[in-house]
Amino acid sequence: MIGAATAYYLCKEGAEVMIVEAEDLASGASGACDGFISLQTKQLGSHLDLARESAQLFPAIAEDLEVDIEYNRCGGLMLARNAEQLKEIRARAKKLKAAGLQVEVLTPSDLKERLPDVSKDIKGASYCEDDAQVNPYKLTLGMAQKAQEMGVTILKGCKVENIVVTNNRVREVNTTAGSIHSRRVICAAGTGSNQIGKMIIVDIPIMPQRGQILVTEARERLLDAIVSGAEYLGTKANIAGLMPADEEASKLGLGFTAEQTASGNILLGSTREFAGFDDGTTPEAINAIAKNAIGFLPWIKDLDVIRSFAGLRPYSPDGLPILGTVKGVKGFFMATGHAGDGICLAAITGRLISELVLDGETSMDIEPFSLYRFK
Amino acid sequence: MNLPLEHTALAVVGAGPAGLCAAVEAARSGVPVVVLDENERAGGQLFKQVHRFFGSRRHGAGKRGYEIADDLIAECLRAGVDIRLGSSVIAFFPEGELMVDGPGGVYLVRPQAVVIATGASEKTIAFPGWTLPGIMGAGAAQTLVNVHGVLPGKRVLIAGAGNVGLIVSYQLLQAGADVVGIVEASHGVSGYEVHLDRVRREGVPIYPGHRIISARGRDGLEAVVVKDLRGGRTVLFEADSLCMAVGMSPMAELAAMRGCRMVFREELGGFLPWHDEKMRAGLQGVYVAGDAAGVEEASVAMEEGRMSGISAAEEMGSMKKRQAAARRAAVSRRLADLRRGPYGEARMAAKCSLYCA
Amino acid sequence: MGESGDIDEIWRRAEGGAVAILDCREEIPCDPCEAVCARGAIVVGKNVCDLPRYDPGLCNGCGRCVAICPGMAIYLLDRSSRDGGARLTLPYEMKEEIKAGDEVWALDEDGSPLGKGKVVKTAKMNKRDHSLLVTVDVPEEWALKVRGVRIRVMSIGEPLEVRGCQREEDHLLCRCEEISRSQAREYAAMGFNSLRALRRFSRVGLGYCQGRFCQAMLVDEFSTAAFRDREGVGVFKVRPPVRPVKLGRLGGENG
Amino acid sequence: MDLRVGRHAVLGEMEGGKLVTIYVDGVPLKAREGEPIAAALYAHGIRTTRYSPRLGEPRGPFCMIGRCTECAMTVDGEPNVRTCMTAVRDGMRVDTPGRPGE
Repeated sequence: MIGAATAYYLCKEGAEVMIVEAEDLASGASGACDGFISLQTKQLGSHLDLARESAQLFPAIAEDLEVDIEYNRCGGLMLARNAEQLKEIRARAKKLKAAGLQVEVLTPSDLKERLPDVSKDIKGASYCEDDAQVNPYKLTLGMAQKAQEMGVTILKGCKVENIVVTNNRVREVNTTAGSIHSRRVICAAGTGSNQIGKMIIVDIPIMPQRGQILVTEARERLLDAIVSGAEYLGTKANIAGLMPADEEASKLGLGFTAEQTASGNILLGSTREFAGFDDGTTPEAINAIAKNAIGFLPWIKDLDVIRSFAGLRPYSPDGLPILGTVKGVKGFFMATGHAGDGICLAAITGRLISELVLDGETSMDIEPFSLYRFK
Repeated sequence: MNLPLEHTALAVVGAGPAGLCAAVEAARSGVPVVVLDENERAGGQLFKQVHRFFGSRRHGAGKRGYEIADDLIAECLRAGVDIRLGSSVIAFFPEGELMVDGPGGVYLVRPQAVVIATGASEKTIAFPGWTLPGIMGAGAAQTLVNVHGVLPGKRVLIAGAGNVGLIVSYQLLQAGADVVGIVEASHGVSGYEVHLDRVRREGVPIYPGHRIISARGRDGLEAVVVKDLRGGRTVLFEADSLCMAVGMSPMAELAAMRGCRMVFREELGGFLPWHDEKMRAGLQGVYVAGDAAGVEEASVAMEEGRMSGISAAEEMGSMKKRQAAARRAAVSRRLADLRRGPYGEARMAAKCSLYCA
Repeated sequence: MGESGDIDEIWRRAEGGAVAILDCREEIPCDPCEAVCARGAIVVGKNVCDLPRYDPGLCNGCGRCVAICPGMAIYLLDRSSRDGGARLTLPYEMKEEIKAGDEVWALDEDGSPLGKGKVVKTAKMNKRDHSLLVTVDVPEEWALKVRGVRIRVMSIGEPLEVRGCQREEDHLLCRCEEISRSQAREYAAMGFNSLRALRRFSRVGLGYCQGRFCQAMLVDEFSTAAFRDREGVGVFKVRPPVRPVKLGRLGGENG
Repeated sequence: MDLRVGRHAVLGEMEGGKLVTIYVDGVPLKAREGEPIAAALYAHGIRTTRYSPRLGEPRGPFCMIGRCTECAMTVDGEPNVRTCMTAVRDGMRVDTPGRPGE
């Protein structure tokens, strides 16, 4: 996704671009995620700024691409299960509002209008009008296709084996399909970024974080907004007051998300686990996600689950993206580490990286996402 | 996790001929065996077979399919096998647990070994109108007629002149339907001549070298348009049912999920889990047998089931090496016999290509 | 009928009473006739695919082979009656009931009615089901032609000839998601290198049935469209559950 | 139309189960208790179990073993019930999803 978005923006500026893809479009994290464009779950500050900028780009992208990316500015709900969570959500809503986001706090009776048949245990929610959803595969495909139309070559099933650096500058990329001469290389390899970094002797601290999701049968419209539980934010942003109550859920990094896609299926998430490169689904997570979802939306128990899947998200030590250059190697750029925000942040990442590559500077400050923040 | 977890020695998935035979072999050598099957009846496809089976006496030849199933079930029960019906195995995780959707809810089983004997699923072909009600798989028609006592239609056209197409044609005739023809895209009849003889002597015309062009009807099938691939003549059959008997493919999703290597063998129905002569699927404690390991016949499925049961029992230490080797040799001989002759050779070669690969 | 016995000898022996006629012509794995014959008149031997060797000289016309033959390829001929006709005993397992005294159609191997015969007796083939052995009197000249007896003869008519050339029309491939062949081909033409990728973008096989129903067909379609061998095209990634299951049950609810 | 086999040549009498009434799109229909809904409908010549959501095409049972999901109907208000796997009960209400004019 990030690669396709970056290529899309680069060639809009007339750059000559080649995408080297080890497998196929969206075969990594973007091929195994939901389509949340969620603003209210972002960390306040530069993370939220990035997400807001990105969210604003989507309507134009939807317009520009030939593929229907199923973009829907449906709004997002975050549900609180207890008074403590509600307090936290309320406090956050205040801050998000101050930052310019359209957020309101809903009482249980307000909530019933936006989310009928929600569990009686839900104490309240925050609603963000700016939250939206998109089809991540279609978005990737649409951007890649548009880029191809503008002259981008995509080498699929082609693995990068080495990056040749001479005189502190990237010169060449050796791949399984031969060598590519280029003075600029962007690493948008997601969970493979660490491996790519090694080729130029830079430690890009990305590890795979597994997220599991259940898919239900298709039904008529049952959810009008993207929905998450407060623990989702808790496990995502490490907020003490919003962590899952029990040990098992904590271990899985369990947080409730629900989204009904354009095809009518409901995607139920999710987990945050560190299991190396194992992208399998597990009985523990399937059970936990199902149990958890019923706690929020009791009626959902009668839906058939037809599938589950797991994606490996590129996770950096603080869960935020790594954007920018590396010291000592000219022409090497990083656009990685988006964890679960790859889809949401794809647009802005693509635009900023294209600015950085072509102009050497960016229209937004990306210093907070520098590789060197970890040291 | 609030799902119950249960431990067992051997879990067999599928209570068809392969699964039941695997269970019998293992149970007789003292291995505790659980058989899991999603249907409400054991026997797999056997219980909808009302015709007498070919094969040797060992495989119940001369008996009707459902009788063979009854015999195998009785053998299993005598050997102490725990057969659980209405129990779909919905997952086989790489760590080795099976997830079962059973009558009492979803639970996990962690066996030392698993035999995947999940059978095959019907293939289909697509053409304009193939989605019309009245068009169904031949196996579906068989279920409808022989299990539920309902005809799929009064005038039935059959697509495919393999054994399934011929047998289903006969069974429909038996139950009182008219079979207006059997169309077959290839230039010959691939089913046994005896099956062919039986439908021919009922006056069913066979149309080799004919391809279905389209199906017509408003709210359900009314007619099927068929083209003679040699003569170019196009004809229309009035029919209210079209049964597709265009082959089966192994149903080995659980093996794939567990991580078994899937290989393609046209002669055996398509993608199947790689396995060796002992029916080991390349991963510790994972065995495959029957149509799930390549589509053949019920008698072959039984022998492969026995083979997998012997191998599992041996590897769990319940059967001595020498005894296992002797029993395997006997099964191998019988399998070789079953794969002889004009119909078996291609399957034999395809199986050998797995064993040697 | 080389191995199935000398037909002239069978014909002669039938004058003295019932004798079996084997119409078994194909090497398939099958041998129950051998086991059931108490007189050793039928021998298949070690190789189960071999044709049975039949010695009519040993046959006593008990008819057990007629009742057991899965191919319904054995019947009895009896020419001992004084009026010169042939008395045949054939297996019968059709819906319409037959009883002694009925007039029935005698059909040849192509299902063409030779004419009517008269049922002399019926006997249950075995205790386990409702199939019958039907003994019927027919004219002698049909003795070796009759392959079945029926109450009802199918009348299906000829298919109608359709004029005009049939244009190749588009049609659905994926029934759940209602994706047509041409749509799937459009996606295939985008150059995806696996069935998994094709599914992700086109949604073929992503519906309620999860491709369990259409996968084999999609593999064929995609390998043709993309000029790739099937193993290269691959299969869908299999994820739990392989059958739809209620979310509540996955969450641990019973019932 | 009656497509019941009744007495089968090999199996004998096939009509087991108590005679009960189900309501298909509101119309009462006799069925045998315990048989799959799809079979009961077929016995009366009702082949269409749903209309496809996008194209509105009629669809009927195809696999009869719960895989193809073409026989999914609304049963007692619950959508997407695979009728080839669901046994008939007296008084059951079965509705055809997507029926034109609804």
